[in-house]
Amino acid sequence: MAAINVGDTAFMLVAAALVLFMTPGLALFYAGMVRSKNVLSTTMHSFVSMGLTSVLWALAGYTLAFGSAEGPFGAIVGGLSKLGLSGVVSGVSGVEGHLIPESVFAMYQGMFAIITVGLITGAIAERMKFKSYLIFAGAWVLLVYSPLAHWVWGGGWLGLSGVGALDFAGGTVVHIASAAAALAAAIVLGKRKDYGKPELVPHNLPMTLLGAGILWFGWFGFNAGSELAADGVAGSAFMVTHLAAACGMIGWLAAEWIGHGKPTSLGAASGAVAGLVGITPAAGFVDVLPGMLIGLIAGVVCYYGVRIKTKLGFDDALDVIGVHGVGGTTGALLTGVFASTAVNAAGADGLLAGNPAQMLPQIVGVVVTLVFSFVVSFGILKAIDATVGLRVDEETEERGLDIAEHAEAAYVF
Amino acid sequence: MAAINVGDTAFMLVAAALVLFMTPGLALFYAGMVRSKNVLSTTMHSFVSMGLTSVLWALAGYTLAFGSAEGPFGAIVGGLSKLGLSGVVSGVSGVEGHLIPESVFAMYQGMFAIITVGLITGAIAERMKFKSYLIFAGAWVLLVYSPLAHWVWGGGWLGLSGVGALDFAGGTVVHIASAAAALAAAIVLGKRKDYGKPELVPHNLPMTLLGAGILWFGWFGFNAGSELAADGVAGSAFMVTHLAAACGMIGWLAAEWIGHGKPTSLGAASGAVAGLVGITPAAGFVDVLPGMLIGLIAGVVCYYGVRIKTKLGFDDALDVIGVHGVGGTTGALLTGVFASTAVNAAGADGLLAGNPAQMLPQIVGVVVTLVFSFVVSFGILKAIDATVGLRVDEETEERGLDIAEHAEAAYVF
Amino acid sequence: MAAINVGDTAFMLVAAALVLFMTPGLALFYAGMVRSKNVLSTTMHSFVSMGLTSVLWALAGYTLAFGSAEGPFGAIVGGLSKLGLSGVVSGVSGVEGHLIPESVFAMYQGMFAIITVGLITGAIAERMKFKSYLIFAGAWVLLVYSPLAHWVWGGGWLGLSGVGALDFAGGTVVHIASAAAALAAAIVLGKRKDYGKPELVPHNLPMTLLGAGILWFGWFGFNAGSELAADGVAGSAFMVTHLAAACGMIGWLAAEWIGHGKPTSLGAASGAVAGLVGITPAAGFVDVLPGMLIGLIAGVVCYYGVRIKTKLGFDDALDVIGVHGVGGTTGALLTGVFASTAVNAAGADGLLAGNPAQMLPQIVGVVVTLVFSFVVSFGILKAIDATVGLRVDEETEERGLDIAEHAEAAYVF
Amino acid sequence: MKKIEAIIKPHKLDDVKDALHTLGVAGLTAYEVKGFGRQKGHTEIYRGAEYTVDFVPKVKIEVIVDDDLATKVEDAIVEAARSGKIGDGKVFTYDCAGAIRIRTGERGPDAL
Amino acid sequence: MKKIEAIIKPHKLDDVKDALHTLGVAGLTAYEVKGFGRQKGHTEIYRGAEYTVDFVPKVKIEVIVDDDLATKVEDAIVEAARSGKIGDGKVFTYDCAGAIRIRTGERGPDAL
Amino acid sequence: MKKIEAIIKPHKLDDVKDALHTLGVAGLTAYEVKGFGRQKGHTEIYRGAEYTVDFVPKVKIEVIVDDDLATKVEDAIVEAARSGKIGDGKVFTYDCAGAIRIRTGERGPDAL
Ligand SMILES: Nc1ncnc2c1ncn2[C@@H]1O[C@H](COP(=O)(O)OP(=O)(O)O)[C@@H](O)[C@H]1O
Ligand SMILES: Nc1ncnc2c1ncn2[C@@H]1O[C@H](COP(=O)(O)OP(=O)(O)O)[C@@H](O)[C@H]1O
Ligand SMILES: Nc1ncnc2c1ncn2[C@@H]1O[C@H](COP(=O)(O)OP(=O)(O)O)[C@@H](O)[C@H]1O
Repeated sequence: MAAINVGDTAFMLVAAALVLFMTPGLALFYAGMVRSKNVLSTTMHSFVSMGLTSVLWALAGYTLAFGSAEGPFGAIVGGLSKLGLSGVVSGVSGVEGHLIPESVFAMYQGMFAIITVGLITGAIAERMKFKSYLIFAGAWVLLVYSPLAHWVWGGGWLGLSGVGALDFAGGTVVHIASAAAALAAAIVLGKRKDYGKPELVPHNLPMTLLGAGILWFGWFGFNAGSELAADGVAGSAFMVTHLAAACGMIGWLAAEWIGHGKPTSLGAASGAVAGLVGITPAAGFVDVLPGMLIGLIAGVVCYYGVRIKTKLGFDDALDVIGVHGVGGTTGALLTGVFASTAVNAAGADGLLAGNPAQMLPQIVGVVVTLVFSFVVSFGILKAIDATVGLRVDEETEERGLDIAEHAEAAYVF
Repeated sequence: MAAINVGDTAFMLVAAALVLFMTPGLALFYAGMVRSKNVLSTTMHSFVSMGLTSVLWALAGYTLAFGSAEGPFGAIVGGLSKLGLSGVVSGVSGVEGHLIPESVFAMYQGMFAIITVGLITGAIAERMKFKSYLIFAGAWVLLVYSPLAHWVWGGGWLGLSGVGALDFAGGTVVHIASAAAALAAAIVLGKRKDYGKPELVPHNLPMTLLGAGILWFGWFGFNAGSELAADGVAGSAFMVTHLAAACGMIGWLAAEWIGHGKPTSLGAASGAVAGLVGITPAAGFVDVLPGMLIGLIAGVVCYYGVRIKTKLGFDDALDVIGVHGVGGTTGALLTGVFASTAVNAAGADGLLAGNPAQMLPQIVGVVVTLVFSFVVSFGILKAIDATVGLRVDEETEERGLDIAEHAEAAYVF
Repeated sequence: MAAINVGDTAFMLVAAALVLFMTPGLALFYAGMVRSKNVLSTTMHSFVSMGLTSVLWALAGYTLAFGSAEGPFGAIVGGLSKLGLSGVVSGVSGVEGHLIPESVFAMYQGMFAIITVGLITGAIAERMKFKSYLIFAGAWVLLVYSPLAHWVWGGGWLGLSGVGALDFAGGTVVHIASAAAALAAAIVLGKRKDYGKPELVPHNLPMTLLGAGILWFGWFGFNAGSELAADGVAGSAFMVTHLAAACGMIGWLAAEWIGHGKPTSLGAASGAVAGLVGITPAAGFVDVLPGMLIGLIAGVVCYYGVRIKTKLGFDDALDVIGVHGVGGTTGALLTGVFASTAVNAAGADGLLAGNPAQMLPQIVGVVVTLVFSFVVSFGILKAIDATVGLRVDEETEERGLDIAEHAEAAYVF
Repeated sequence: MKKIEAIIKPHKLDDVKDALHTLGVAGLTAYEVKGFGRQKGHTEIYRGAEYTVDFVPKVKIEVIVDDDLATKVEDAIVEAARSGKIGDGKVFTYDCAGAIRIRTGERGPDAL
Repeated sequence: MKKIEAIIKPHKLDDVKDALHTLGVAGLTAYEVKGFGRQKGHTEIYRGAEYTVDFVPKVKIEVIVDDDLATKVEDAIVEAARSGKIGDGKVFTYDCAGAIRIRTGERGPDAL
Repeated sequence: MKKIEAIIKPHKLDDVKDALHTLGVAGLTAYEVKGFGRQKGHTEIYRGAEYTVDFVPKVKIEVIVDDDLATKVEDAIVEAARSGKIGDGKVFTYDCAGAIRIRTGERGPDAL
């Protein structure tokens, strides 16, 4: 094995663990917002992704995303030489001087796939059949996530070696892709029976807040770790990540205070997540004040973003589109505005650094991701609907999915 | 102080913190499964181990386990020169080039002792006197855990420098040892009054799921950290740990779905833990596909393992034997099957790599650990029962141990 | 950028993340102790500090604390050249050979500011207006925390380059300062309407215990990270931190068992936190046994410390003074007793190492911090009270602050 | 006066409340209960052990009204709570001998 | 019809339910309550402060039956719920003036 | 015997319990309910959506006493639970036809 960098490896091992930890955090974040009869169902959506997505990632996803980009289809999908993570145990990844074991890289990237699937599930809460969800999740990892990751990070046509879209840690691949799938799911599934009724309030906000805290914590692994080294860019990604989360919280709370007269704790948590989503594509490319601005804007814009669903009339139960779609798009575009090679020589300059041309690949990145993920997700969902069926029956929805789908009750106080 | 490796030290500091974090995770995992009147009692079992075990470890456990293996009793127990962690503050541990401060090593190992004691407590839930538990836990750390750790990792007779049993991160020392103690405790304590009644269902499964999430997260410190360096073996241990957890979840869920027609969230959590237990002894020694297989097998086998108690008629309340005993044994044996020096030159080849002889030390490791821990635990428990008494009175059991033993109520909504 | 140390950077990135994670932990720790109608209000106190304090820290706090100590006011407050974290993205911090990116240092220190503000809020629970809290928190960060951090760690007059007070990780700056502010707040706010009534019992102790677990975990980042390098001193700080927490738990439980006949889980958690508080100033300066002794003493002393409020008749709702004030003072003084240059050459010898003179700067550190924080806090609070008002009206207090101030209910089971 | 108690499906509470409000009923009291009856419960599974849970979550509402309003209240509840499926619940009526409004001390129907 | 209310120890609920079921009672309603009576409460300790909690957790069950079944139901509850220790609870009986099954609109004993 | 039910503000429970205890009442049963009445509820906000919650948390207590104690009990509750503000609650009285102490089988007023 070529000489790995011990410090970078130490960092990336921990970063991978942190990103894994985000998924239980997400499970809490989401589960606190549903009714107590659907807590376990919602939790399972994220949890089971830690099982299913991981296995599929090891078997095929990794090689589709990060297999060789050479060859005729190399711009579209990775070569198959790493099926079953073949050879990964003794490989290395990264650039000379910052090599890390490929096992660490493969797992680090796998954690992204896990949580991206988890994010989608905010849209399907309280009404989707578990079996159908499993089929959808599995297909989505292989048909949407893995190719997209290849396009942007795996040497494919959309990223720096192609069209040139900047996406440091997954504004497109993770957030926009999951939101587009969420939109497809909300449309195909239809509204919950009780949509719009007052009983649809969060059942356990402390759970949601704890989830948000874990997400924030883990996001350091997500964004700073995306540098794949413990260097100055990782430090600057860490810094703007934290500050964007803070500004996102402040932005949402301010908008809410003005709009409704009260600042809510769910608003604080949602705003922080919005800020984190917004900064994700920009993390290693922007300086402090632009980073804070991105967070602030994301916080405010997502506050309005969550109302889209009411306008458009689909039931995106836990606001995947309003937060991850709107926030991810905002962040991807603002990356094109604020990116600076003074912060990261390996990146590119953006609009304000005198390179308006960077806006184009950013827009392409957003649109391509949106369309690709939406269309394929829609197709998968329609196919499942026509065969296994997507939605639980009325009685199950009324009684709650925990008991009907999992034969368990969340709480017995 | 000899030159320490900064990167390895960075990693091991964090790994030690992660392993400590597993114990609150375990507390949640267990406490969610008991009735709401015994939540604090169950939580305290794990929590107080962070206090008691740590102190005993510092005073004597560490030197018994990792003190000098020279001298007439060196194969049996460590020398006493490090009583009270004497000299540890300026010592170093590890191999040349990968030295870390001995303080970090001593604490890292201490975190293992803490959680091993915590694991046992799944068997004593809802009926053991707190005072008697403290006496048992203290005695067990010094009389069972510390010698065992010495045998396997401290240069004693059972590990690589002796019989040659492979145990990367504690399949025997941690999981089998705790399960054997749990068996002794379940037998000596007897069944809960309400054993078999429907009211014995988990009171808070989201709590259990969060606990499982924390355990998974911390287990990266446990298994990858057992390499004591941020190198390729740590990376490969990380990889198979994660994938075995994923496969364990899938295995249990599949078995459950087939057996009962429903996949449960407790099954997902239990399967993940089973996979983690199974991979623990094998983590740094096996490649990806064997690692996944070990996880899958552990998940399925433990699903059946938890039924042993019903068959044999003892009340292992939270399934320490079914998960840690069965899973740990499965893992220890499969390590002998799948180990490969291609993955880790410092290990050994197993059955499939052409070395069937490795099965012998593996079996010896399992049997010795089981017998040793069971016999000594049984003796300690009987001695306590005959003096202080082990079990709370009937009224306490009915009213709940939280109020009777700790004068507190878990919830006041 | 000068050559940073990759291993140290890896460690400090993670340490910063760990300290951030302490704040959601603190939110749980506190929120579990209030009544269910004030859970979100209490959680928000800590959460919003992650937003507000972070922003203020970036804009001005960092430069006030860690800006240049040169110039006429350099001993009092940092220079303003780093307003808005100007230049931090490409700066480095630390000593030659252990340089880390300044972005990491600035964020690491910012996490301390966040949690220090959070700590204060234990005293204001269940009765303070949210808006007034925000004003107070903002003013406090800039007028109290930042200067204090400058005095002790930023090259100001109180720390090693001045009077010579030893404070490894914030016994004065964090714990005593927050407790003094808490005292001011408890006095100015007055007692809760229901003070002394039996209904004032914790509503969710498992939440508090989880919070304590997260705090313990994060405290490794707090104390070991304060070395700013992954070296032997970090290792020794880690070791005594862990053991002091353990001994603090044992100390409190023992005192409680003797005093009330029952060891409680809240006592275990409180004792662990007391031990952690006590060891904070001493962490990198003392050997194992003194570290354990400090933890033990802190546990016992704080057990009695929480009764002060009943004696003196102010309503320090969640015992900031009893735990952080008493524990922080105990630790700061015992640092003067036990510090040893054999453990840390960059520190100083204490009383037992033959340098009784070290007691003086320690006492000065405690008294100065107490008086400074109390007086300024008192002034800020009185000013707010006279203008915006500090306290919610009676009906809000009765109905609960969650609904009245945040328009949310914590739980809907 | 009459006391009318109804055991209904939880998600019908708002409809029933609104129906009674329209009828001019000034107040009511509600709480969660567990019902056992014709409507079947469900099976729960925990680590391979199956438990039958016979009780179904219901909401009970209580409203005290003047005698002449009683029948109207009964009918309004029945109408608002009916889904036509098993487990819709019951309405029970009792005599109420006295009522006091704590705030004012008013007694009898005036207290309602 | 008669309404029979029983306040019992929580872990007796299943036994009582089974006893009534055997007796042919078609339905009942149960909920958790806090009881104050001869059975002593307990002391709780939070950071050195002691609180006396007088209330003990109990379960209350309600069953409406035809007049002629009433005594049998009372006896069955008493038998199933008795442990012989303080705090076993009480059974209270009331007249019930009317019953309606929401699903069908049936009235009187037929609604039970 | 009479059954007296009172719906009160939650934080008045201890005062009411003490008042009844002083009066010589041996036991009572309490539970949490949601009240709808003159006292207004509140608005909740979740991600920009506003919900009106009409129900207010209340505690209901039930005490069965001998006829001659009934008026005293009513008065004691009214006095202990009154704050003079809207939402103080109500006291309702009903006839109770029978009582049994489960532990001993005693019947009637002796069972109380
Ligand atoms: N005799 C009874 N006494 C008290 N409660 C009853 C009685 N019968 C039914 N209930 C309550 O009414 C609910 C609905 O009754 P059920 O028999 O399931 O359906 P339906 O009302 O359609 O006949 C039950 O869950 C229970 O709470
Ligand atoms: N007069 C009463 N009115 C209403 N509930 C009562 C009354 N007396 C007792 N109870 C209820 O019965 C329960 C048991 O009563 P208790 O006096 O403790 O024991 P026992 O039933 O053995 O006399 C109490 O906790 C309370 O819930
Ligand atoms: N007619 C009624 N039937 C049953 N419960 C009632 C009735 N009227 C009021 N209540 C209960 O009494 C509580 C207080 O009543 P409310 O009208 O708010 O104030 P007040 O008692 O001051 O008139 C309500 O929340 C409700 O629980």
